[in-house]
Amino acid sequence: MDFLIEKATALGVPTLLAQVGAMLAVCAVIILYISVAAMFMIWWERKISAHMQVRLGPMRVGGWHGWAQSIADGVKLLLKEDIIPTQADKLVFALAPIVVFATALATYVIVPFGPGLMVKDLNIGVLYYISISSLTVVGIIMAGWSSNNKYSVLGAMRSAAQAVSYEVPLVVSVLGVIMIVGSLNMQTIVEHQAGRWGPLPWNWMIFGGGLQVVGFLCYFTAALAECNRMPFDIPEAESELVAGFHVEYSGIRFSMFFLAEYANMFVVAAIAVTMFLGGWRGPDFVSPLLGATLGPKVAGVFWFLTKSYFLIFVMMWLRWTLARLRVDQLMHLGWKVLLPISFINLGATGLWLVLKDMR
Amino acid sequence: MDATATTTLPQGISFERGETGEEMYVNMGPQHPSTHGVLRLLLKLDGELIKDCIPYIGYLHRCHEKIGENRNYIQIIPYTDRLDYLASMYNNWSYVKAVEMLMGIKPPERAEYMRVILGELQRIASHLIWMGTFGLDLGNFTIFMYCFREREMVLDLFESVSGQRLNYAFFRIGGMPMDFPETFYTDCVSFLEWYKARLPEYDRLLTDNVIFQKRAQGIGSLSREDAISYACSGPVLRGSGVRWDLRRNDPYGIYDRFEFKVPVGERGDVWDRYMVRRIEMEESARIVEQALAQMPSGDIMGKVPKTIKPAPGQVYSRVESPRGELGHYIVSDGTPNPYRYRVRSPAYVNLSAIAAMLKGCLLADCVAVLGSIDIVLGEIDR
Amino acid sequence: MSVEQGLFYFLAAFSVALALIVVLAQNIVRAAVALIFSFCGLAGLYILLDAEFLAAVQVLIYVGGITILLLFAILLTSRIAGKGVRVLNEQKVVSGIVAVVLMVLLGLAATRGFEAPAELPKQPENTPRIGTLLMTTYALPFEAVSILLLAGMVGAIFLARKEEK
Amino acid sequence: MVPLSHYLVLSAILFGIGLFGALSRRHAISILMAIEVMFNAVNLSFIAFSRYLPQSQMQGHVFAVFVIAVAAAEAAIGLAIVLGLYRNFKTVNVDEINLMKW
Repeated sequence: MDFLIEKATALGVPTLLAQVGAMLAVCAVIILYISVAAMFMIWWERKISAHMQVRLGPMRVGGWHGWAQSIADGVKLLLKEDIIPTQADKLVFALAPIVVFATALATYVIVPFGPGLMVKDLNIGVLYYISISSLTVVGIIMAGWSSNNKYSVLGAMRSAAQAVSYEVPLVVSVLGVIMIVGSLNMQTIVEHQAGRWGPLPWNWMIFGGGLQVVGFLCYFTAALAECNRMPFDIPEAESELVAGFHVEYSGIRFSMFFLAEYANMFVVAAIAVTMFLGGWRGPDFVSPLLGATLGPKVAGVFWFLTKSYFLIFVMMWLRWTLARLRVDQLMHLGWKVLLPISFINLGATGLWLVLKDMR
Repeated sequence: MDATATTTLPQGISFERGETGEEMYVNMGPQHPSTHGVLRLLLKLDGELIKDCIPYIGYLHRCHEKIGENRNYIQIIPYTDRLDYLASMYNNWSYVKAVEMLMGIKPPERAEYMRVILGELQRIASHLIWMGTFGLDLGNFTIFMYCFREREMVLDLFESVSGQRLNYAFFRIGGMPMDFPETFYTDCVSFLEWYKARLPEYDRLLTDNVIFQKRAQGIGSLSREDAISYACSGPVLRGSGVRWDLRRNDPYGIYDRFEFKVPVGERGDVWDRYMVRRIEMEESARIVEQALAQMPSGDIMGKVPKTIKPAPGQVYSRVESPRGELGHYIVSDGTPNPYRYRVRSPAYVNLSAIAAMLKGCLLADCVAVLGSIDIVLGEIDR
Repeated sequence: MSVEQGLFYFLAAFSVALALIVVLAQNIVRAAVALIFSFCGLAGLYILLDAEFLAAVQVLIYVGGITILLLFAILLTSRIAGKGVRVLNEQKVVSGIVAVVLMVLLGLAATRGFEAPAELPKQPENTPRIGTLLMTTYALPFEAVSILLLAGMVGAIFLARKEEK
Repeated sequence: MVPLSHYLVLSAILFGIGLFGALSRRHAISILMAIEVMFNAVNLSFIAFSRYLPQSQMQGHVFAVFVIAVAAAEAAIGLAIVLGLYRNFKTVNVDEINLMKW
């Protein structure tokens, strides 16, 4: 974004206008990316689940393997009547999907798509993500309560309990990486994972960079719970609570919840890639073709997206393989398994750092 | 805006009011993805903990028994299909057997073998649906599609025999209307081979999954004594540790000629009921194989009078359906219509034990317990 | 008026308006939702004050933690006040006068009492500085707060637990 | 540049609002929420002072961190007390809860 502002001011645009313009442009790009990527992910998930379940999935809309199915669904959802239950608290009901979607949007600010390619390189990058992602649950509770439906309220309460308990292991498991790098800045974390580790060409955090395998697994599990994915999708467990907090939503408001869910999935995967899997690092094979300015950026985006979408594929894989946990088992896993493990990981990392300094 | 206000209870029904005032009343159903039809459970919840549960039935009531009293004996057969629509063969069988007992007709041996083969295939199909939907209730969607794939094959076999895929109306009083088609034997054998190879696959996906085990073990327990006093039958009773299978304990037809295990559970929880059905799925395949091997040639229809008019009397016939003891009780007054016609449906009796199973469970367990009873509303509401 | 000033007045008005909703709303859930957005507005003000670490902590603890807890308690103890229920008690006139007087006094003190520096002093980077301060100058209060939190946790569990029957 | 006094006036306004709410709301959880507003008002002035006074070197931030930690503890215990009240009195309106001992 700073880059855009500089360019604009260099062309003689007033600073205020340049700032506002750059903000709007970046927002538009991100919203466009979220919508397109989420639609693609929905289609992808449907195809993956279908092929895992000896089905074919959508095959008709758009010709090749039903690629336009999600677009058709999206158009349908946009055109559907927006039903607000008479007994609902209309203001809160209308605000809730906006809150959920806006927080999903806001987390994209610190996603480092490539070298220098991020909306704003915040000093408190990781902390920013953690705090913003905790806002999602507010929207969920608003939705659940304002629908005035008992299933929604139950879903919202489950969601609140889940988010509060899984935020703790999520933060603690990330702390190991932050201690090693000594910074909360996303680009610094990626920079720290440069180089090689022994015979392996990667110095990623889960390899030589810090041996954060345990931290990675803890983070991934907690992150699955944070974005309500199977096996932790109890806030919207369809066989228990019908659809949980968004039972009463329809049309565009429902689609906002839906898009936000997939947008969150991508952010969670992107953060995991940045923190543990070397971010946008990978063999730069396009520089000879595109030149030294554009080449690394394209390669970075390519590797970043590849890694992120691989993690998303794993999330989908888990969803279609595992059964759902029960509420008490979820709490048990969060507080009595994940939290101790991530604390041990944190302690071990600290010890390792101290010993390394002494040597 | 009071989201947790108490539901107004129907007249004459009352929960004992709790002292804490924190309870919440939730209607689960009649439109709910996990009640397997139009069952309505009124749950009293404390947070997620189930304090009490009243099942409400009757949303699918069709006056089956009253209709039966106004039809003649042959006309009732197609109606019985609609009782337990996931195991129609057994409804036919139980009803036809009742009339045969009433009239003293003995169907020919080949017809008996056909009935066993079709019945056990039907048990496989019914348990497959149950396994799929049970997995779905606990959040595993994939097993559902896998089970439906195999069930489709069973339905293909049934279609080749009877021309129907769901409501067969294929049994006749005194025998069977037509023989198996030529292709049936090879198709059936190849299906059984395919099917037996799939069972370990289900185990890997469901039985061996730790999350699934944790969800199923130790919840919804029904003690041996309770199971007997609630008159439960079928896998629910066997899951509670009672070795009671009508095929073994009251061998009707030719069931004394086959070798099969009757699995029983120990603790009577959801897991035990799951394992009982899971093993029955193998045993049924064994029975079909034995029956195919032993199958004699000969008539398929016994000597039956032109008009079916049993002498005055009453009879109760029972078979072991996938859900338990399916019984038909018929009182004849010598006319072509039964004087009284009543169905003892196993799912209805088993469902009555749900409140005992659910005490102290969480809301999520409610779904698992309900799934483990394996209800079919067509049979419960009749 | 610069962007910063515009943002300040906007966020200030936003926070105050939502804080008013918090204390005056008929419906307590709406009050809690207003509180959430009021906290977010304050977090924006913190960012204007170059306190981005605290802004993130504000959102994390207040919005993600405390208000979720509040909402949870509201949902647990509902019989939420419907329309026409008195939300204020009979002290409202007195307490209103007290609050306004205090507001005026504090405001006078704020406008008269402090000389605004001509330009902003340079500030060290947020996170490391806070960390250093917590571990050096303020180590004892830090430990005291952690013990307080532990005691609070134990106390809350003890109070909220149902007595075994 | 926004002058320091503006932040302080804003803080005073928020504190007054919170005080009014804490004194005059009937619902126990509302009172807790009003107290949270007061906490935030104080935090705002801490941070504003810390930003504008050259000798501070971000010490105000540390105080704000402590305030937030204490507020978290206060909220947890306060809500536990509210739950206890609700369980025993079936109401959370503080002016109806006027018995010293139940």
